[in-house]
Amino acid sequence: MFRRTVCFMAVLMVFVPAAFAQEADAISGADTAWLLVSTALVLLMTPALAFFYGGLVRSKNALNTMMMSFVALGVSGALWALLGYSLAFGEGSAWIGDFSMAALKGVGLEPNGTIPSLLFMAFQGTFAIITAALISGAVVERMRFPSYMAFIALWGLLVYAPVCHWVWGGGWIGEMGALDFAGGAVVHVNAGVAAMVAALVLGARKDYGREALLPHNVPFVLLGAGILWFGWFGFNGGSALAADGIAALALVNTMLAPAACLVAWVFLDYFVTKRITAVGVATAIVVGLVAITPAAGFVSPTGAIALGLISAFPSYLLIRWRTRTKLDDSLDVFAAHGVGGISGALLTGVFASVAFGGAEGMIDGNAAQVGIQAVSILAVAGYSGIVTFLLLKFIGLFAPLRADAQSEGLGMDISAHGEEAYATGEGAVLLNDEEAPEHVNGLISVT
Amino acid sequence: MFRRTVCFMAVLMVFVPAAFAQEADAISGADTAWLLVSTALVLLMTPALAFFYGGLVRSKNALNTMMMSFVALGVSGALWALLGYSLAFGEGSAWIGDFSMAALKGVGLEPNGTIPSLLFMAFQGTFAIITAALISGAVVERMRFPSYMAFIALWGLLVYAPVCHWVWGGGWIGEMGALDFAGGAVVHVNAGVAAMVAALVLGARKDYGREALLPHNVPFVLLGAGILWFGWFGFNGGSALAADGIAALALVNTMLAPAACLVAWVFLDYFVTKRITAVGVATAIVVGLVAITPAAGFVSPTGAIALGLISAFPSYLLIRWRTRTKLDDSLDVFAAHGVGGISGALLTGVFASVAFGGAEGMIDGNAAQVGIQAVSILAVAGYSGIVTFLLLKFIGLFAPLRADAQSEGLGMDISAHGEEAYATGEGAVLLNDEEAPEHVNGLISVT
Amino acid sequence: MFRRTVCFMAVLMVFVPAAFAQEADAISGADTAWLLVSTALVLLMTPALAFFYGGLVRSKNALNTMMMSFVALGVSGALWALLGYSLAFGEGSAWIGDFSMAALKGVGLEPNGTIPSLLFMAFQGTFAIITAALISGAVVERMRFPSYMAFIALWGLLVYAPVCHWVWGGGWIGEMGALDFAGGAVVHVNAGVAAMVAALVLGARKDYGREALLPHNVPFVLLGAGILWFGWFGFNGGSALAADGIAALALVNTMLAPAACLVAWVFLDYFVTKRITAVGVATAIVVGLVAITPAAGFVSPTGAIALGLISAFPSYLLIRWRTRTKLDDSLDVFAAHGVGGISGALLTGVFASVAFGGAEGMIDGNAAQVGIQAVSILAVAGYSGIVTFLLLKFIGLFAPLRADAQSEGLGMDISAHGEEAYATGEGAVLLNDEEAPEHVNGLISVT
Amino acid sequence: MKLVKAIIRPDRLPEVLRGLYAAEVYGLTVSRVRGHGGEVEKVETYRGTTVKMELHDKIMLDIGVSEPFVDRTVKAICEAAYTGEVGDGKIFVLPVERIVRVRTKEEDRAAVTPVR
Amino acid sequence: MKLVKAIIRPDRLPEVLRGLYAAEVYGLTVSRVRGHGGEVEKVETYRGTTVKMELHDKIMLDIGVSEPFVDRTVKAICEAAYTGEVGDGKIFVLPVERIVRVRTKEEDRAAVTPVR
Amino acid sequence: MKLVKAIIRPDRLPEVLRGLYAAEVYGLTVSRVRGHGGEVEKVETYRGTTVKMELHDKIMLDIGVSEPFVDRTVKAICEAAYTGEVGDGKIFVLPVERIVRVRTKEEDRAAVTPVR
Ligand SMILES: Nc1ncnc2c1ncn2[C@@H]1O[C@H](COP(=O)(O)OP(=O)(O)O)[C@@H](O)[C@H]1O
Ligand SMILES: Nc1ncnc2c1ncn2[C@@H]1O[C@H](COP(=O)(O)OP(=O)(O)O)[C@@H](O)[C@H]1O
Ligand SMILES: Nc1ncnc2c1ncn2[C@@H]1O[C@H](COP(=O)(O)OP(=O)(O)O)[C@@H](O)[C@H]1O
Repeated sequence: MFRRTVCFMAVLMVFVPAAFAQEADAISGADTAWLLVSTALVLLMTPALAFFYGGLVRSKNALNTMMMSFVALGVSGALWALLGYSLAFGEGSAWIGDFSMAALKGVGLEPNGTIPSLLFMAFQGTFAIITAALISGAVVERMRFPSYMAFIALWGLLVYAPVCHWVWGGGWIGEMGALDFAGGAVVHVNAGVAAMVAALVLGARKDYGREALLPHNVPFVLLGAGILWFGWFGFNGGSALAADGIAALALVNTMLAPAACLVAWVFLDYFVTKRITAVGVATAIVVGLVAITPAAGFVSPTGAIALGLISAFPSYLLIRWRTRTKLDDSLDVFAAHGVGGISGALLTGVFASVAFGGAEGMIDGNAAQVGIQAVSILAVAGYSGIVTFLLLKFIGLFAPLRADAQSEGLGMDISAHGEEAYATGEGAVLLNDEEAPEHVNGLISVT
Repeated sequence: MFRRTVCFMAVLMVFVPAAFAQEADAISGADTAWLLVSTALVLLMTPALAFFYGGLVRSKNALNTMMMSFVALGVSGALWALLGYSLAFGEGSAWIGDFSMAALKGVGLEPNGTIPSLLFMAFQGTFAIITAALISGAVVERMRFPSYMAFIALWGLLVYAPVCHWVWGGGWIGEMGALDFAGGAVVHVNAGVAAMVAALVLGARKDYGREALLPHNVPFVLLGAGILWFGWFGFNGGSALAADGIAALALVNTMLAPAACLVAWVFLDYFVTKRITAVGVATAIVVGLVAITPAAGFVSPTGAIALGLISAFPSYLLIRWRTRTKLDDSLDVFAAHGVGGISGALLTGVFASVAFGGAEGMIDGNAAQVGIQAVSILAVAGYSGIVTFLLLKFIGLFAPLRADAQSEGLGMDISAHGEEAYATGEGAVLLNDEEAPEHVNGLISVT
Repeated sequence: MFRRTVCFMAVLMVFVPAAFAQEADAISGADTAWLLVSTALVLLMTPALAFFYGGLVRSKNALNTMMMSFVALGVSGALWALLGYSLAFGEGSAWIGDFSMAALKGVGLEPNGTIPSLLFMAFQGTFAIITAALISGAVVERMRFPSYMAFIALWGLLVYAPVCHWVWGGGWIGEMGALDFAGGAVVHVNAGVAAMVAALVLGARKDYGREALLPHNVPFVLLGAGILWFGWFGFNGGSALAADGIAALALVNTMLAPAACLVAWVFLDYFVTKRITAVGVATAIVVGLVAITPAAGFVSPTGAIALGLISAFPSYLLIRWRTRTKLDDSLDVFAAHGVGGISGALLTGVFASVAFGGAEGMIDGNAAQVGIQAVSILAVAGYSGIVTFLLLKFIGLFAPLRADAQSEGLGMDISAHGEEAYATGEGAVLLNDEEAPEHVNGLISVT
Repeated sequence: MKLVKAIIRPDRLPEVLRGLYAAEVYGLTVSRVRGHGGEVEKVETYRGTTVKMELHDKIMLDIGVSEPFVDRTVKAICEAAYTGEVGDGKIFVLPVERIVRVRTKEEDRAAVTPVR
Repeated sequence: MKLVKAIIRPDRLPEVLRGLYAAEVYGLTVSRVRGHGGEVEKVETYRGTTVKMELHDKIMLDIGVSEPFVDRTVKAICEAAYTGEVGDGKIFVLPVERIVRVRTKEEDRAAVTPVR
Repeated sequence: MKLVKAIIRPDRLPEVLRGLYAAEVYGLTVSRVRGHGGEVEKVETYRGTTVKMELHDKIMLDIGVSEPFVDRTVKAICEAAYTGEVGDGKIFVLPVERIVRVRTKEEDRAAVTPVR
């Protein structure tokens, strides 16, 4: 049923002791242990993203930005279980799954490969959550929170689930032979393109290009990057769906590619601006992680190092160029995830190696693989871009997408959440119940 | 010997490959791997709690609040190994263990179930630590630190260990058939009630109800909540004591229940205050986690979603109501953990399902289970409340429980720890050794 | 080939079920799962260290300090794969490995013990990274960043790799029978001595001893300590290279020793200064972790508690004394890691117990083991000290090691990285491209 | 026109604000400052380093008032900020030559008369 | 010699700085303050607790100028800080008896004439 | 009665405090401000965005003194805050009409005479 699972099964045979391999469709304790951990690790990536993004905005929007990630843990997580999983991994057609597993019908403790089906569902759910949260980086400091919630809820079902089905759920991109180990196209190209479209539809922040909009807490950015890296070991390593050689390969590559990307970025930074920046290093880690994602279980470690080095360039240059344009993709989601994902997916076609669990890539003599990769990127980018656009326009029919200028000026934390990230309590007066409501409803308009 | 272990053993048989099951009393590598990870995860929850709590207080008490968690890692951790474990899991009677394993006598690398005994001891120790630390949320910003240390040291031995024995160590609550997968009663009802009692004994902060006491760092609250969620996968998933289907079920439920609780809370927040708050979302995550704790390995994932949704209501309403009372349970430990634990324990009796590893619950036709759950809650709440009260009064005989008003006004960080959380160094003058002592002993009274 | 692996293999036999043990040179899923996790955990320690160190400096140097850790993730990580691993674990001689595995030649998915070779390489790589990063604590707030990068790059190859070979790679210290479970000598004595030498070569900060240089963010210090502890479970537990009883023992000891050290430190702090400090508790955790590192899989849990208690004293006293000297080992790397490592390594010789996987120690009647431990400490300290000194002098020939006084006064964040950790954006004016370069190159000198 | 500049304890701010509103003084500006006076010094210790904190957190109020309001402003602050312990703070009354309200360009007395 | 003390909205600071430079006022000092005036109050909620924020973030400028510069300084601020909504802020002009430039010990007018 | 308002470099604060105590000036209030003058501008880069920082961290001292103390206060600051580089800061001496000590209601000279 799941191409992905079956394909790894085959690989598995080579390295595991006989005692395990004999019962291919029984639950393996070791594989289950690793997938339990991996699921936890990927879930942690969304709070980590909250800090990566939250540190990059102004302090008056810190909570709003973090909340965009945290709320995805609830909204996207619950909807995945209720509907998304079935749409992505239900039998269905080449284009989309079906409703056969809606509300987790029939998804229990029976094995799916060598792990319980429920665990596979949860692991995939953590991917759905973070993909939605990634988009928020393009719309921070200005999008109305209720509209954002509606957007990610629908986006998870209408964009993420089908794309996931195409690549991993038995759909046409997987069938075509595209290689996407842990979500270069499904997660990163998908989110990156959606982010760019969302930034275009929302328009730039009112101060963009006029004032300097600086990161209010760079240590939070580093914290986010550090924990993202940690979680990404589950993201890529867990995508082997087993505690085997391929998982080890994926994990090692997930360590080496960002290391190489970091080194390349440091040199780029130094030669271009004469400074090695902390925000740059944090960005480099993420770009390296994004780029290795589609390739993690398919390329050699030296391939991963090369891939990490190379992928620094397009993203670095795009970020520099983008800030000089009118496109307010505020936290450069497209440059980091979209372009990082594209670099990674194409380079997977170049470096994939049969000896390391992949198919034949260009270096192994199969140039066609790069073409297949390109088709998968274009398909995902096209679909994601168009449906994201329509979805935002649709939501805009019912409620404004953007906060009004006054709320934006005051900061989204106070205007949308009624909170300050760092309150001192000076001049704060307790209200009793009679006083509170009129103020809440009257004086301050609710975003 | 351990009811808990044996009970899971039985479940285990169903799903694991034969090669494992044959040697039920041998160490399983996979189970050991998962419990190693789980122990690390649960230990991490205490620093996470430090941030969850530390962000919620005023900056002049940030370190003191964090230290209340950190010091439990030392005090409660060491005492658990020396005494607590034996009192909780020693053969003993229906009421308490014994001293047979004091100072870890006879606890070695031999199997306890399928993992080494020592590992089981450490895993349980991490629960003892965080349960003690949870209580601190009720007494922050005013309790003297040495008295607090004495309190948690004794509380771990006199309250936690016996209650743990009753439920998991072969004691009467476990025998009675109460379901408590990972500590709804043992950990959360227990800590929640102790917290309420401690708040009553200590009395309210001097500014409570008069001034607005605002969270000084909401991002820290979110960080704490995010890492708590991550660690809770070990808390609940590890409580299966194996890397099997039940662990997977527990982990999946630990992902879905808080997600559902978060969604319910967001709607409640929006309808009641017209704002979706970040502190609210962080609280919702914790409440959802608390509520699923007793149920994690006993209910279906859809049951977990329902349980998460329902449990948002009592805690939400209680928090709103509590802030209008004179009861200064400062960080709402009772509302979040006490009430969350009660909701969860009762709903475990409702949703427990034989098909998912539990006993029969109300929905399966066994309404009596809810009664059993209620008895377990009442017993734990009563015992915890009474002994906590006596213990605090007892400690109060030897040393004051509360800091004096001046120390409280100055902030506990400077008065109790001689440190500021965020020092700028302005106006700080280095003292040499001759100058220092007289100041330290003379000018500032030591809390 | 690898003494370490083989030695643990033997131990392994005792506790694991037959099904595993039969095929000693096949990959074990369980062991692989645990090592995957451990590698991730140890990698996370370097960002954790960034926060531990970053919180201890003044805010104008926060990013620079954090970057010293983060950049090691790239530089030391990549070089380990390209060269360091081969120098440390290549066959070579008793003194150093060789180039046989340079650029990971021949390091693939074949088993090394019971895990894939590549995974062993990566696990060891995370040790190389953090050892280099540890040194930075001695040179913060003043070292030029490019010189620092050159230093850790070369140090990893010229100091870390040989020392690692001596102890774990088949070299003379291992052959001699010195016990170093997870790096008391290799990591901590090594880094601690290098740090002291680096502090001496660099000289004190210009304000040292004249102004109070206070930690700008103690919560970050606690965050770092908490996550370090979490990661250290992988550091020590993973060093068993299997998910077995020894791993469990190592993990349990890694929980108990810091707990005991924390308790001892709290009492010391209280009796000496009448305050229990948060920075003290964070330091105690690290010292306890360092001290148990060489002993983790060799001593009983009660031995670990004793070891943790004892090791608090020398480090505590040295820290107090050091601050009264002219030696500006700014974050007390030598006192915490050097002395903690020495205490731990010697006490390993005292408490090592055959019953718990170690060799015979002094208490078991083999006093000679303490002598062997002392030799290993002296050898590592001597080599590390001398080569670190030469290396810094060598780098100093090409570029200054220290920032000029103006850059140091302004803070390294702005002068070396062109960033502020906590920017408000007030008075920040956007520059367009024509304006930027001349300023960048002209007005502000690049550190 | 006068500028009343008062330095008070942070924890008296709520009372002082209430006192000022009661005295019909509604316009004011507050900043966080640190002061040195006759207060007992705080001692802090960070690893072996012991430091004496010579500066204490205070709040500074800047209040522009017209002559008739000076006395009651000073009185309101004095009463509300009082604890009797050393460190209660100081009030300075400075002459002002001109006050302008940015929004309306009104000057002097009109500029500090609240619009409600 | 005068000291122009202006309280403005934080988001007008870039414009005000530009306006002052245009008026050839180059020396100034800025601090973050919080003000109370006729502004609409903000309401925040933290768990069940609802609070009214009576203080709003503002920026205070302290600018020492010689007499001929007073009017254009006030004018520059008034124009650049203006939004027309309540809360735009106030400007106070205080007499100064003496100004000293620390680096050169120059006094008064010379002390506030920029060296470039 | 005068108010001496001094703007200095943050890293000179310890010396300035020492200098003031030596001059028997014990009461003072300190705030963190940011200033613009003739200083070299700092350039920062965050991802592609390059910004010029026009404001530099400074410390502002507010010191109320009686007439006889004015000169030595100014002198003490001038000496202790001096580095000779552009950016050392300015000192303003403002007239004060009245000083009140909150704790005792003492006025003027008595209000700024330290109690020890
Ligand atoms: N001469 C002064 N100039 C400016 N501020 C002062 C002066 N004296 C005291 N202060 C401020 O007032 C605060 C309290 O003053 P202090 O002399 O300690 O108390 P008291 O007024 O009760 O005797 C100080 O912390 C400082 O901020
Ligand atoms: N009398 C005053 N003294 C000092 N500051 C004042 C005074 N009145 C107003 N302010 C400051 O000016 C800000 C705006 O004043 P406000 O009266 O609200 O607006 P407007 O000047 O537009 O009527 C306040 O937030 C406060 O910081
Ligand atoms: N006219 C002024 N009014 C208020 N503050 C000023 C004025 N001129 C300078 N300052 C403050 O003094 C600091 C140093 O002044 P600057 O002119 O750069 O140096 P210098 O006095 O050495 O020539 C500035 O950063 C600013 O804070």
